Amino acid sequence: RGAAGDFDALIAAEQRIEPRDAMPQDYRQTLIRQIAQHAHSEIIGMQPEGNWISRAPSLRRKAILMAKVQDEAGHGLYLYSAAETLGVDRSELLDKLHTGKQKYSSIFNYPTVTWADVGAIGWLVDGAAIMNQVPLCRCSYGPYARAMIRVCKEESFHQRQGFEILWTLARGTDAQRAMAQDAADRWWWPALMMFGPPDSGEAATSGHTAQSMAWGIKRFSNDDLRQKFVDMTVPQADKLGLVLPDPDLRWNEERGHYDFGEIDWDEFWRVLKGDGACNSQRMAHRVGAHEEGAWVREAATAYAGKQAERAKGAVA
Amino acid sequence: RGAAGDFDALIAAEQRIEPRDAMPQDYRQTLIRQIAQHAHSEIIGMQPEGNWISRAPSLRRKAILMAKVQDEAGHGLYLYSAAETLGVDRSELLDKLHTGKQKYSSIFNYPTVTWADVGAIGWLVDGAAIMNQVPLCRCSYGPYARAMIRVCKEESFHQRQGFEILWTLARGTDAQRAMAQDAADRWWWPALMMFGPPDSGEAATSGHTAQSMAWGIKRFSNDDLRQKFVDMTVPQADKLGLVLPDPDLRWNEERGHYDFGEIDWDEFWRVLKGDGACNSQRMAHRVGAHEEGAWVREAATAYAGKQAERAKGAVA
Amino acid sequence: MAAYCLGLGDDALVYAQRLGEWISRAPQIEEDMALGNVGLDLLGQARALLTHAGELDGGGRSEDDLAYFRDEREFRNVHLVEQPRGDFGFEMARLLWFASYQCELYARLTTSSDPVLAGVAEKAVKETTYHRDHAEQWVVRLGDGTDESHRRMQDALVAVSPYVAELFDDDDVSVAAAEAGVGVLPSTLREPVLDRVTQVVELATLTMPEQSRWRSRGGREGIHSQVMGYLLAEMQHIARSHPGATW
Amino acid sequence: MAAYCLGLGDDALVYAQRLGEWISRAPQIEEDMALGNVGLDLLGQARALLTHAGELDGGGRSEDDLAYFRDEREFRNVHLVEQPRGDFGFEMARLLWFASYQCELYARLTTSSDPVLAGVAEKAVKETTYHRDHAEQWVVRLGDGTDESHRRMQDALVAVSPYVAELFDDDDVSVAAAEAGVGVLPSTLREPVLDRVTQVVELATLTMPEQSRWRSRGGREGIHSQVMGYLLAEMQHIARSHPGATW
Repeated sequence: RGAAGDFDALIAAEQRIEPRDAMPQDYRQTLIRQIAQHAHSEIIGMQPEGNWISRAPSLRRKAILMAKVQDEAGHGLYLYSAAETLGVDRSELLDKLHTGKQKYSSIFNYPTVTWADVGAIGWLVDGAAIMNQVPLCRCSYGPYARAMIRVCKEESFHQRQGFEILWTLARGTDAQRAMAQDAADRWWWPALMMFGPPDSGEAATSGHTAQSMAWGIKRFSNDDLRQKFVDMTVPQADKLGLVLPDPDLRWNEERGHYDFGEIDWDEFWRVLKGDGACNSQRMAHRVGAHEEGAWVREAATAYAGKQAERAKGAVA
Repeated sequence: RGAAGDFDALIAAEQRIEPRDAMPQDYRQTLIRQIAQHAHSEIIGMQPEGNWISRAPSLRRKAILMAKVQDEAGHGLYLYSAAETLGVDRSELLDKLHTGKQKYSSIFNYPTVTWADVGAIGWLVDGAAIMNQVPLCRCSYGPYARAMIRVCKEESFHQRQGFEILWTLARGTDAQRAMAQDAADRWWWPALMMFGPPDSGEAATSGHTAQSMAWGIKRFSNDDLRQKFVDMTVPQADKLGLVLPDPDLRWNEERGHYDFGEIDWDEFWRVLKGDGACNSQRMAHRVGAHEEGAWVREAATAYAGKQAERAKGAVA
Repeated sequence: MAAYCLGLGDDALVYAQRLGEWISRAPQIEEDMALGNVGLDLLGQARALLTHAGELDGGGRSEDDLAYFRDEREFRNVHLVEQPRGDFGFEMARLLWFASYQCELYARLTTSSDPVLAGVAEKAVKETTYHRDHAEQWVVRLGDGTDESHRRMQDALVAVSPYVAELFDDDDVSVAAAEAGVGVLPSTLREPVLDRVTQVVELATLTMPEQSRWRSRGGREGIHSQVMGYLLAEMQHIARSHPGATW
Repeated sequence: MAAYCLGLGDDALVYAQRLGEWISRAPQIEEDMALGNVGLDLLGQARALLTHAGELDGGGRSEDDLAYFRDEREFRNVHLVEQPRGDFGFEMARLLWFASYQCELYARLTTSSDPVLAGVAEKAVKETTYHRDHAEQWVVRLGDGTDESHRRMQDALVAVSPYVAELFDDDDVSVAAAEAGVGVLPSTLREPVLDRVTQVVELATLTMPEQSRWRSRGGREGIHSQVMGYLLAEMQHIARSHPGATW
C-alpha cells in the first residue's frame, strides 16, 4: 500500500482507505468538507437542545438531556479527530465554521420553542441523521467509518429517548398531547429536508452524488434515504398517535413505499442561505463562546509551554 | 434679609431659610449631607422593589409597582434639586454615592426575597420613612421642606398600597398568608433600625441631634420617632392579622405607649459598615448603570453643544 | 377578533416587560422615569386589550389569565418586542420603530368598528405620539452626538432591522380583522412608518441599514425567538406558583 | 434529617443548574464535556439526596416535587452555588472551593449512621475528587498561564471569596445532624479545605484574597441572593405550567 494507483484498487475492492494511504486530492477535500460539516453540525446541534437543559420538566429528563448534549460534544470531537487524520486541524476547521466558510446542517437553524421539540429532535432529527449515517459506517475512509459506528450507536440511543419523550407526552394531559403534535407538525418537513435536494434518476448519475458514490463515500441517493426514512417513521408516528402534517402521505401498495407530498424547497434554500429563524443566533452563540474562551485556551498553551521548559530545565 | 445675622433670627422666628439667604457653613453642609443621603436612598431604594417588577403576580400590581418605583426616581430628582440650591450639583453628589463617600439608608441593603416583601416595604419601610419625613415638611430650609411635602404625599400613598398588598395576602391562600407573615418577621426589626441609634435623654442634648434640632432641621429624637412608629404600626399589624416578631411587644397603659424589645444594634452597625446582604450588590448595580450610561450622557452634552453652536450661527 | 386584540395586547405587554427592566438601570434618572412611563402606558394598553380579548373570545378569561396562564405558543407578539434589553441606543432604535408603528396603527384604529378598540386607540394615540417623540429626540441626539454615540446608534439600527419587517406582515388574523373593519392591514402601515423613521435617521446623520440576510417571522403565529420562553418564565413564575390566588 | 439532606441536595441541584449553562458555551469542546460531566454527577447526587429527603420527611414528596414545587424560601443551598455564571476563571474558582468542600464532606459522610446517606457519599467521594482535580488543574494553568489569565484568575478568587465562609457555618440543622451521627459539623471541614485550596492557590502563583467586607449568609435558612428567584423561575416554569403532568 502507499502507491497512488492503489487507491482505485482499494476502492474497487471495497477496502478501507487509511490516513497514510495515497488518495486523490479531491477525495481528501471532499472528505474534509463532509466530515467537518458533520462535526460542526454536532457542535451547533448542542444549542437547540441545550436551550432546554435549564428548563427540563423533571430531573430525570434533565439528566438525560444533559448527557445527550454532552454526547454531541463528544461526537464533534471524534469527527474533528477523523478530519485531522486528513491533514487539517481542528482550530482551522472551527475558524471556517466561524467565518461561514463551512456549513452545518440547516436543521439546527430551526428554533426549539417547546419541550416537545426536544422529543421531536430526538425522534425525527436524530432519526434522519441515523438514516444518513448508517451507510457511512461502511464509508471508504477508515477513520470516518469508525467514528460513524460509534456515533450511530449513541444516536440510536438518543432517537429512542426522543421517541420516549413524545410517547409520554402523547399519553399525558391535553396540553402535553397538543405540544407533542405541534412539535411533529413543525419538525416533520425540516427533517425530510435533511436528506438534501432531490438527486434521484438523472441527477444521481452526475455531479457530487455520482462522484461520492464512486468513491464509496455516499451509498444511497438523497431521495432513497428520504424514502427509507419516511417508510420507517410513518409507522412510528402511528404508534405515538401523532398525525404527520402531510395530507398526501399514504401507503402505496404498488411501490411498497409511502407516498408523500411535495417538499417546500424554497424554504430549504432560504434557510440554507441564512434566512432561517436561528442562523445568526447559532453563529453568534458559537462565535461568542469561542471568543470568550480565547484567553483560557491561550493560558493553557502558555502553561504547557512553561511546563515543557521546566521539564527541560529539570532534565538539563 | 441677606445679612449674616439674620440667620439666627429667622431660625428663632421659625421662618424658612431660602437659598439666597446667608447661612452658617455647618448648616449648609449638614443639609447637603442629609438631603443627598435622602436622595441617594430614593435612588438605591428603586432596586429592592425593582427586583419584583418583572415578576409581579398580576398586571394591576405590576402597574402599581412600576409607578411606585418611578415615583422614587422622581423623589430622587426633587431632592437632588433641593440639594443643588445649596451650591452643589447632582453629578458631584452621585459621585460621592458611587465612591461610598455619602451613604444611603441601610434598610435597602436587605434583600427582597418574596413578593410579600414588596408589601412589607410599602407598609413598614415607607411607614417609617414617613414618620421621619413628616417633621421635615417643617424643616427650616425652604426647598427641602417643600420637597418633603410632595414626597410625603406620595409616600403615604405608597404606604397604603403596601398595606393593601399584605392585606390581600393575609386573606389569601395558606402560602400567601405564610409569605406575608414571613415578610413581617424579616422587615420589622430593620424598619425600627431606620430611626437610627438611640439618642434620647442625655444623648439628645449633645452632638448632631442637638445641633440639628437647634437649626430646625430635626424636630424629634430618633427614639421618639421610633416610639411613634411602633404605636402607629402595632394596631395596623393587628388589623392585618400579622404577628410582629417581638415577644416583648405590649401596650403599656402607664406610658400610653407600646413597649418593645431590644434592637440588635450589632446587626445595625454590621450592615451599616458594609456587611449587609446587599450592600455590594446595590452599589455595583448603581455604579454599573451609571457607567453604562456615560456615553449617553456625553452624547446629550455634545449634541446640546452643537445645537447651541448652530443657534449662534443662525443668529450671526 | 379576540386574536387580533391579543396580538396588539401582547406586543404592548411584552414590550412593557422589557422596558420595566430599565428602571434603576437607565443612563440618567430622568430616563428611569421616562422609560418607566412608556412601560406604564404600554402596560395600560395591554390590560385594556387583553381584557377586551377575554370578553370577545367568550372563554371568560381575565387579563391576568391571559398574561400569566398562556404558554409561549399562544402569545401573538412580534419578535421585536421580546428581544433582550440591549444598550440604550438599541432601546431607542427599537422604540423608534415600535412607537412609530403603534402611532400609525392607533391613529387608524380610532375609527375601528369595534368601539372598545376605538376607545383604546383614542387614548393610545396620544401616548404613542409621546413615545415616538421621545425616541426621535434620542436617536437624533445620539446619532449627532459623539463619535461613540454615532457608532453605537448606527449599530443599534442594524441590530433592530431584522425585526422590523414582521411588524408589517399581513397575517391571517389581521387580514380578517381589516376586512371586518375592526383592524388595520399591517402592510398599509409600512410606508408612512418607514418614511417617518427614514427622516429621523437622516436628521440624526445616520443611514438606514441594508436589508439583513434574515428577518424575524412567525410571532403572530406563536413562533417566538429563544428568549421568549425565559421572559415568560420570569413573568409568570410567581403567578403560576400560586394557582387560583388573588393578589 | 430530611432538612440536612435537602441542604446537601439543593447545593448539588442548584450548582448542576448553573453548570448546565456552560454546555455549548465552554472555552473548548473538551470543557463542554467536562463541565457537563460535573453537572451530571451533581444532578445525580441531588436526585438521590432529594429522594431520600422526601422519604425521611414522610410527606411522600418525590425528587421532582422537591425540585420543582418548592418556593425560594424553602431551598436550603448556600449562596455560592446560585451565583450567576461568570467567566471560566470564576467557574474554576467556585468549583475549586465547592468540590474541595464536597470532597471533605462526603469523605466524612461515608461513615454516616444513615446508610442511604453513607451510600450516596461513597459514590460522591469519587466524583468530587475528580471535580476537585479538574478545578485544581485549571486554577494552576490559569494562574500560571498568561498575564491576562493570571489577572482574571486572581479576580475570580476575589469574586468568589465572600461566598466561602457560608459553606462552613454551623446552622441548627447541621448541628443536629452531626450530633445524631448522621451529618458532619460544617465548621470542622473548614481547615482541611482551606489548607488544600491555599496550596493550590500558591502553586498557581496566586494569592488568597483578604477577607471581604461582607459575606453571604442565610442560604440554609432559605434566605437567598437576588438571582435565586430568577434561577428557580427558569428551572421550574415548565413543570409548574403543567401541574400533575408526568414527563
